[in-house]
Amino acid sequence: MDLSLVTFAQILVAVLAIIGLMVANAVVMVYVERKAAGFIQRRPGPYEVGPWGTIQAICDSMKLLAKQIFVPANVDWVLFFLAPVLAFFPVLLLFLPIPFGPYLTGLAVPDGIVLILAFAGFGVLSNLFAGWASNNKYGLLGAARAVSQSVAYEIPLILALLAIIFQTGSLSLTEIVEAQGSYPWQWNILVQPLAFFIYLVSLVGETNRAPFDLPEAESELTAGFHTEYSGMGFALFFLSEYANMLLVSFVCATFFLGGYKGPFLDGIWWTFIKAYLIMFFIVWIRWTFPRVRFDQLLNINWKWLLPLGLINLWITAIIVKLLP
Amino acid sequence: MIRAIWDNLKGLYSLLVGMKITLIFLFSPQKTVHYPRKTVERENLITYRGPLELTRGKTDPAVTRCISCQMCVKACPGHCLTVVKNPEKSVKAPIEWKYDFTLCCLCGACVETCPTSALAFSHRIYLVARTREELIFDLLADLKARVEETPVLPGEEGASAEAAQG
Amino acid sequence: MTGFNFINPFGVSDEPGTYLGDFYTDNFEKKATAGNVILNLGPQHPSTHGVLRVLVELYGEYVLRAEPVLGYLHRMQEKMGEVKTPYQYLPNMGRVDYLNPIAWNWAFAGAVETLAGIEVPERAEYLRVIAAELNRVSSHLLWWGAFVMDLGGVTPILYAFEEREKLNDITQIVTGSRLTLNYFRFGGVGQDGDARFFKLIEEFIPYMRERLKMYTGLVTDNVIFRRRLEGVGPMDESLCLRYGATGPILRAAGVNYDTRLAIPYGVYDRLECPVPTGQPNDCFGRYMIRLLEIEASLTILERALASIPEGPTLVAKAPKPTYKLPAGEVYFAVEGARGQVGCHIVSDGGKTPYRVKLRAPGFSNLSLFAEAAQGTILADAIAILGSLDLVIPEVDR
Amino acid sequence: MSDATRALSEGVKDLGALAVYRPDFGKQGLRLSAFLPGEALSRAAQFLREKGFTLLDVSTAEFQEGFLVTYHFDSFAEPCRLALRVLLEDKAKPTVPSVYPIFQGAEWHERESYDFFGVIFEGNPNLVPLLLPHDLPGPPPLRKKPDALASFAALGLFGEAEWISPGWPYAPAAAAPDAGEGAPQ
Repeated sequence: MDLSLVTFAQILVAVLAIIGLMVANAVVMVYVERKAAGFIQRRPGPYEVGPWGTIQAICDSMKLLAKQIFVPANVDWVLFFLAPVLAFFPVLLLFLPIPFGPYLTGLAVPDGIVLILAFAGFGVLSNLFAGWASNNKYGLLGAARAVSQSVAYEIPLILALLAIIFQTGSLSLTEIVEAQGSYPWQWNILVQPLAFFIYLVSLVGETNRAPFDLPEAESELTAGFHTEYSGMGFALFFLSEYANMLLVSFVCATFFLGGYKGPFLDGIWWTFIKAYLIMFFIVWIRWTFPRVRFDQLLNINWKWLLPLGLINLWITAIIVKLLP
Repeated sequence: MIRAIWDNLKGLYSLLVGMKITLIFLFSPQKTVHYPRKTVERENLITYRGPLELTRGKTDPAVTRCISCQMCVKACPGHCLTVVKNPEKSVKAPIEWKYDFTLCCLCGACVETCPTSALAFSHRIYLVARTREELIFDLLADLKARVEETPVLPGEEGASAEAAQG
Repeated sequence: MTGFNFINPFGVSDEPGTYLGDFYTDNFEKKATAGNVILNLGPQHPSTHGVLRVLVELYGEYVLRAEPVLGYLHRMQEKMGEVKTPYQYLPNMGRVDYLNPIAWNWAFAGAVETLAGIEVPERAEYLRVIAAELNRVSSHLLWWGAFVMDLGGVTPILYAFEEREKLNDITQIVTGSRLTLNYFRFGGVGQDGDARFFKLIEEFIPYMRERLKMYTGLVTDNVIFRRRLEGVGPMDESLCLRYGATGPILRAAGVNYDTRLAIPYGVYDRLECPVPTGQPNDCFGRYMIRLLEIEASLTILERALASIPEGPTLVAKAPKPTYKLPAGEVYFAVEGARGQVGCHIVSDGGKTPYRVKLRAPGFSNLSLFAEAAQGTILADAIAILGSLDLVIPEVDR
Repeated sequence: MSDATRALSEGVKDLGALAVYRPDFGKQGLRLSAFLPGEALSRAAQFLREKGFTLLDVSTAEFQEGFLVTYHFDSFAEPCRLALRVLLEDKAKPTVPSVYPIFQGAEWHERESYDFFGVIFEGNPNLVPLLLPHDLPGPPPLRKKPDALASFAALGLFGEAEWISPGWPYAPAAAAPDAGEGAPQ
């Protein structure tokens, strides 16, 4: 691929659109999450600011912007300020190869999933920096947990995706979508239910959401790696958390749920509907389950998901070889 | 091994049960009372015992039944009451009745010891104050104001009919 | 002009090593092994329920040593007992443990009645039992929600509050308040229940049983929840004996001891209260004991409602606010939601008691935490702390 | 008095009790109470520990005679609440051996008494303030002014004495004529 001016302009437009998407997603998801939590707990959730509390999230983000950035004593300044930025910006790149609709891709690279998986590693780096730099023991414990958790959960995640890649024979997300049909029985979820399950569990682990929110386990570590962040630093972590959720949901929709393909009319709406259903699932289980313990978290991964993923991959490989 | 797998499958099922419960609650009506728009129903409200008030006099509702005997002042554990006797010995009614709600623990010792039942709990559940001074009530003035507002009580029960209006 | 400082480019941060620990941290650090992390859980920590502070020495995530530091909510209730007449001191009892005020009401009122020889009318005794059991349910419900929240499940506490709201409505009818209930008087209770009071209780009992089934589905059977608790923090009988732990902790340890039955007070001996035991002695056992106790309380409520007699609710010559205790000494204990609530009064016959000693069950229960938490993971230590059902105002008094 | 209580009372007597009281349970909530010399406390605690008793609390009070430290015990197997009392006559430096080695739960109760009364428990591993600030000025807060002090012997607070050792000067006014002077001067 030659990086011509057109491609460059395309990337620029895509990045700007993705920033818009990320911010809009965070605002919407904060509202949806708080409303869903409210309804599950039989209370109204945000209610007073705007009609049905719709501009609550915007007001919250204004508040976060206006807040003083508090820096504790003896922090490592460079890393302390680098961490939220590092949490936020790599996620931008990750959206580039996602096929939102037919022909609607930020950067249609042939091996898009490799790009996503490679840059996803930056997330854990930011957690590590944040916890390490903020001169806080809770932060340090949170960072230690974040690293071992992210490293662990990336593996079954990749194994689950590899099964689909084996089956499709391509690393390009667009081709993976094109390989699936428009109707639910033509999607990969039916062909690879086990891979879907593994992916679903490890996406919760990878995005540090409850019940796997160990790095920020509030009843143990107050807020974990971002204990000392306030104002904009906290907002960036928040933004990147929701962006990460959106990203893994998009990847899930692309790989298992047929991406932009759907009944009646293919298009961008199907991607978003599917992604947001998965987002809702993540929100839903967050408000239902207690948190797992750290050793259990790793046990689930190393003792169950990893062998299952390997077996699944092995069977897929054999079947792909036998039935071309 | 088989057993562990079976246990985990059962565990996964238990997770689904929990998710079903929260899903049902997601679509069931809320329990919250939106305070400024809705308030708690009256029969629940009148059992609440808020700050003290003087009951209405038997003959003239605006004159308190209090005979300045200081029983309540002695009984109060928080020292929140001040009753000043009338300097004229012939008049029993007090000239000042101060009640410091910031010190009150709502124990009811004063209400129970009052020989003339001149004291009662109000039901002002939505009481709001911005300063401490606003919580020091002059109960004689309060009684006068209430009597002026509703000279005759609608119900049979004395003070409890004047449920919380703020 | 020195070179550019990469670590601190703006030169704002403090000198390293200027932070000095406070008295307790220094004390704790003296015994610590070099290289281990000393973590201050609390006094402002989401899972220390108020203002408990626990110093822990961590090796990785393993708790090597833990030491609770108390006193952040200390109000010198015992001194207040010495400067107020018993009548004036009684409202304080609701403030000692705001989640289970009725038990404390009963402990103090019972102590005074025992010392002064005041007889309590029959109907008042039944009303006391009803109030105490309602309050026990309410206390256990809040514990249930808070405990699940300690383990990371945020939703159940709000379901528990629905039930608590109903219970508050019921107790408000007779006590007038919703939190720091002051229901008991020496020689009876403050107010008789009206028809609505009994009707609401009768409606509440089947409703609560339905909800307990929902609790089972949502939390008790949840695999994450169970695996967080099973086998965590075992406390056997010997540990309870050495630390004087009572209540659900003791019953989970397999000891069938309940003050309501062992040293009966009120009319408990007539109601044949069921005492749930026979659970494992770990965190899950303590959790189950408390849920079963809610059910047992509902049964007691049913029996009390069925057999409550008519009659006065306050003894005819009830003590006045200036009532003087006769000289003597008394120890009276009742079974609160957290264990044995005791009240030791020494009176010299003066206006105010000579000495009031309050035996808080949470105080003894918390003292075993240091031993129980040794060698556990931090998350387990939090679970153990939650399973002790602490109310810090009661521990600190 | 039941057999079990009698056996306990004998046992406590053998351990070197100064006086054994027989309280009225309906009025005092105790089955048995005994005064012990400080050095016999650990032995008595060990004795009760072996009988399956647990320490409920340590309640201190200041009297004219000195600091009275009361240990309340109860047995879970066979409810029998009893009190062991140690009188600390040295008001300047009230010292009593700790029962921490036998009942670890005593650590906090003893620290509480140390906070409120300044009673020193020898052998407590961590005798630092528990509920009060460590730098609280002034005397311990529950100590009384000298004119407010009462005498437990004159008031006869603890009921009838069942047995009193000959040297024990604080017998209740009514009972035990053989115990020398009835009340202190």
